Amino acid sequence: MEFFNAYVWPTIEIIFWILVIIVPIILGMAYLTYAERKIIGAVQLRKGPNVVGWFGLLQPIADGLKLLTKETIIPSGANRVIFVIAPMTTFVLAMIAWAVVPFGYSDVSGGPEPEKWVLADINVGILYLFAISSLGVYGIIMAGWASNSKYAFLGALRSAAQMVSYEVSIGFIMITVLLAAGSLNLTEIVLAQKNHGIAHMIGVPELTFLNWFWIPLFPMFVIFFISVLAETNRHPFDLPEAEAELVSGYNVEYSAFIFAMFFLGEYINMILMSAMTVVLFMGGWLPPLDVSWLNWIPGPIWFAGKVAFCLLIFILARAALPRYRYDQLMRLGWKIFLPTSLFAVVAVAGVLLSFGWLPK
Amino acid sequence: MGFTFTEIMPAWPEIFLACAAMGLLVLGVFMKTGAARSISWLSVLALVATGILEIVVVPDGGRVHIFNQLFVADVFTTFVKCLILGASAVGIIMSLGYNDREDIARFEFPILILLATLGMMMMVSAADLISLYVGLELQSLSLYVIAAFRRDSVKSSEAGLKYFVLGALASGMLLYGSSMIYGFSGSTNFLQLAKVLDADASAGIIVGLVFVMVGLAFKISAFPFHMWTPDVYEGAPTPVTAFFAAAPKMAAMALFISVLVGPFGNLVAQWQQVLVLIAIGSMLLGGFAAITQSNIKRLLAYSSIGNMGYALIGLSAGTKDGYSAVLIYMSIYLVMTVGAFAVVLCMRREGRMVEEVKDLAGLSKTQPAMAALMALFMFSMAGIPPLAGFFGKFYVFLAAIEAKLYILAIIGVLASVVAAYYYLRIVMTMYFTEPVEDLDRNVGPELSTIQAIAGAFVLFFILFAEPVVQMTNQAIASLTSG
Amino acid sequence: MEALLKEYLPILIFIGVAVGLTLALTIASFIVAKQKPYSEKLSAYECGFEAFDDARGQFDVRFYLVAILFIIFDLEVAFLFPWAITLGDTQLFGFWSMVIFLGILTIGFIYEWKKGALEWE
Amino acid sequence: MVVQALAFYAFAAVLISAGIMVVVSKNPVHSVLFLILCFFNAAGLFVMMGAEFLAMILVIVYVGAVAVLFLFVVMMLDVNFTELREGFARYLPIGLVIGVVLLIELIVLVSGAIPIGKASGPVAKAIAKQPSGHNTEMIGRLLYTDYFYLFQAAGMVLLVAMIGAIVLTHRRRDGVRRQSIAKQTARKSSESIRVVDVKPGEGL
Repeated sequence: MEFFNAYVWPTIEIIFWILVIIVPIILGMAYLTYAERKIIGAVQLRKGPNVVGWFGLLQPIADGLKLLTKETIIPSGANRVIFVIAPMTTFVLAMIAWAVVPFGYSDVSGGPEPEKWVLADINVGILYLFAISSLGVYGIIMAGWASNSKYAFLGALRSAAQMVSYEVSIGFIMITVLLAAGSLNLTEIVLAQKNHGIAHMIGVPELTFLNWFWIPLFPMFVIFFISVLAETNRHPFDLPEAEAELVSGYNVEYSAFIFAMFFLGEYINMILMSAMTVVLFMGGWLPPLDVSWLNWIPGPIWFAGKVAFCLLIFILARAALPRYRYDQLMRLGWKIFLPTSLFAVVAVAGVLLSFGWLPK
Repeated sequence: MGFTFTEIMPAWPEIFLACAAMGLLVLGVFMKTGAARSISWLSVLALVATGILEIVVVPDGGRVHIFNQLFVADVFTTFVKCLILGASAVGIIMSLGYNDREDIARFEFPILILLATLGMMMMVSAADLISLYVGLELQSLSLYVIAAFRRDSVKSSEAGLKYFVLGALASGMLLYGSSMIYGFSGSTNFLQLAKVLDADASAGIIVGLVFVMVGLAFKISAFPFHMWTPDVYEGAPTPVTAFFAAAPKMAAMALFISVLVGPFGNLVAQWQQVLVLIAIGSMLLGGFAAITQSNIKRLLAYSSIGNMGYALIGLSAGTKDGYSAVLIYMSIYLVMTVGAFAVVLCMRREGRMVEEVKDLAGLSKTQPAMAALMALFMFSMAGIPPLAGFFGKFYVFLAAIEAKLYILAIIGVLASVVAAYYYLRIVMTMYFTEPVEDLDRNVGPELSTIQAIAGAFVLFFILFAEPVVQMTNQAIASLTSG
Repeated sequence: MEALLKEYLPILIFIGVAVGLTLALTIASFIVAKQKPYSEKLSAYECGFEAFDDARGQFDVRFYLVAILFIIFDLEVAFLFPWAITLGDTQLFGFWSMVIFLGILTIGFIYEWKKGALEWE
Repeated sequence: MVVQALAFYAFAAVLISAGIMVVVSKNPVHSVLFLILCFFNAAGLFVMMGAEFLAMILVIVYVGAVAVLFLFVVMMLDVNFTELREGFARYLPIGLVIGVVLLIELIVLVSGAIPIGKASGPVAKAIAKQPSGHNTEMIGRLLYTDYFYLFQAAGMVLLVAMIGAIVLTHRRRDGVRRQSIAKQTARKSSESIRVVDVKPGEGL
């Protein structure tokens, strides 16, 4: 019995919390695909899916079932083991990054230790996120190589080079946020956006949305968002998967459920990256105004709202913008984002140091 | 916490050299045409300026530790650094003509040599196992790139790759040894190690010491770790080989002295037998293996292994005289090798490099001056009395005998007799065989000047032997005063 | 040390759950779907004739260059992380030491840019 | 405590077996994937020791960047590894002998079976205990001030790596028309428009 409540019970509790995170994300991802098709439809003055169920709400479940029951074709020349492992890597990586994302925080519960709504509150949270996002390249390279076709091979190479190039500018922009926040722990970063910043400076502490980092580091926020678009291979940087260019790049040979895995991984990655943008720049679970009736709404709701806003911009970018040619895309990554973010690191550090605004 | 710029005065030469290298890099990349030649001459200028700055900034008495005890400067480091700077400057000058003719002239070549020299200077003035490793890596990385500089020729890339793989292995050994020493002693700083390690150090320290010595022995291409030397010397472009044979050897040997004398000063009994074995092996290999060589560059590679063996005799003596004998031997070896390679670089026939010993046939009839100089270098390497080579060997053997290492001295003499055979064989091919077809006339004015200067040094060393010995004794005194 | 490791246990379990979930889904798809492979279906996607040799042939050396430059800039970011959060303690000296470090690497970046290593035909 | 020991042995076992598999596996891509598994387990061991910053940097730099380069090389260059591996059988005995000798030496050393000299534990004082703070802060305080010299030397090594990479691999193909966006946007109307008054019925 002692063994039970010493080891088995905490594990069950952790697995319960993991499911509490996984299930809403998979549902959110399913309905993100639905929302994307509806919004792009609306932008092009046509209706999105509205046949399956009321207003097409069951469409994502229908897609999922269809892909599950289709036959998985593994091409003859393909390297079978790696062919199947590649999509699983993308999916697993997109999932495990959610362990460190902070959803809420309540020091109201009276106890000495404030209750942090995050699965693993490690004090190198942001490094963990940066590590997982830099591993995303593996799924794509393995897929491109394993499917033994020229299109997949070239598509994988190009998207890998693209993700690698934008990884660097994301790293530099993270440093600017760290300079302002003063700690690697994600909960600390959000709290740094709560109790001091521009709102306090201009003497109106209620307008907490002015304290968030997206105002003082606005150019960094824009570059970060564009780099995130490139990092998740989303439009206008989805050249390797563009139908016109390489016939949907690395996942050309994939069918049925392993194709769905890539699809799942990409969309969960999209939600993850917008969650990262929210935590770093848009004040995580903090309400925009520090007033009583807004504080009553719990943290995760605010967090989900802001993530939805970011996803909206993802989808609108896809609906409105033309696609980048590959050399323009690489030029933007290496020749514009890298020097700007490098300069920004020094500029932000200089300003914070000289004005004495450094957190410590 | 921090330090002011004047506090780190002993490090000014390194800072100046780094800024010069970076400045020339940017200048070179923005120059439209003719970048290679002008950047090379500017690099030589930078090296000379660093040398002057080094002499100006030498701390008069004792050793000065800066950068939180990671960097040390004294007469010993200045003496060795000036030799390295000279060798690098000569290396760049020798590469000028060659690179243009073989049209691999790119302005990055002198800059990589500048950065390699910076790495060597950091190695020599390291006062901590970590700064030793970082300096070593900076030097080795630049040398790997230079070795594979002629990227279209298979031999050069093979040389670069082979040097890289074995270099990485040696750095791994060095790191493993340093981690063992840190684990068993609790510190990586030379000063603290010297205080902590006394005669009966624990087993871990000895194993760590052996691994560090393996890593360093590789860098000076001593006997059991010399496999890379002949192939890399033959494959790499000739001016690169000349540079490899001169400056990095000097830096690695100086590093060997400062590591063994500094932290492991009172573990002489432990590291003495290892060095004696390595020295004997190198001398015998240097002697016997070179006899069958037909390619002049491979022959000079084996001769450099042999010379390292003789230098190690002085080091394994474990006395102050032994260490200063090593310094004398290394400086003489430096000049002889540079002179010999200057002659090898002039061996061109119809605009194409020739590397066989028989191509020197009858050189005395076609180009008597160069033949005389080459004969001078060969005699000096063999250790014929009036020339500088003899003095080098004399001091080294004297130190060995004083330290009662009689077997070592005897084997040394025997090995140098065997080595004398292939040195004289070269002189014979030059003077007593008929010239089949003569080599191109005045290949490069700068090469003949280098040959003349080196020849003069070797010939007239006997006149200024006393001040050189006196300087090396002063250097070793400041090193061991610690 | 104990508290530190207590934070990492959920990550380990999360990895286990995620891998288990993926394996279950993939195996389910193989079981549920009717598999009737025949040679035409298994041929690689190709417009026109069949591919002659192995598709993983040679490719432009530019991808190596991007990978190597990425390693160098990744290391640069790795050096920046501890500096960013301790700038409060290291103050001006830490700032200038990082400016020199970034200066060295910016010179390398300028060299790359002018040499055209970042261009992409 | 049991969980810690269990995790340690699991990481160590997987690390060693993956290391062996890197050398033994036939297909080069599999050996690179085993290498990545090695790096992950090493990062896990780092975390067990409390050096979490180093663990994350190990994952970011090694697995995220260096192993990607390995994968590029192994996957895209169809280097015929079977040829390279021919001598494997011939050199196996020598390799084994050296490996065994080294192993015995280490075991003897660590177990202290043969007492050579006094078994001196770490004698010099270890690095001064830093005031409280996470692993990353402690590193941050020391690296940029006390170890300034090594930090700048690392910068120089990175610079040499950059120069070396470009000197050895970069070929500039000049027959390619390159788009210069600056020139395109800097075009003025005067350069591109010519106002011509055309008489009726005459044409240009």
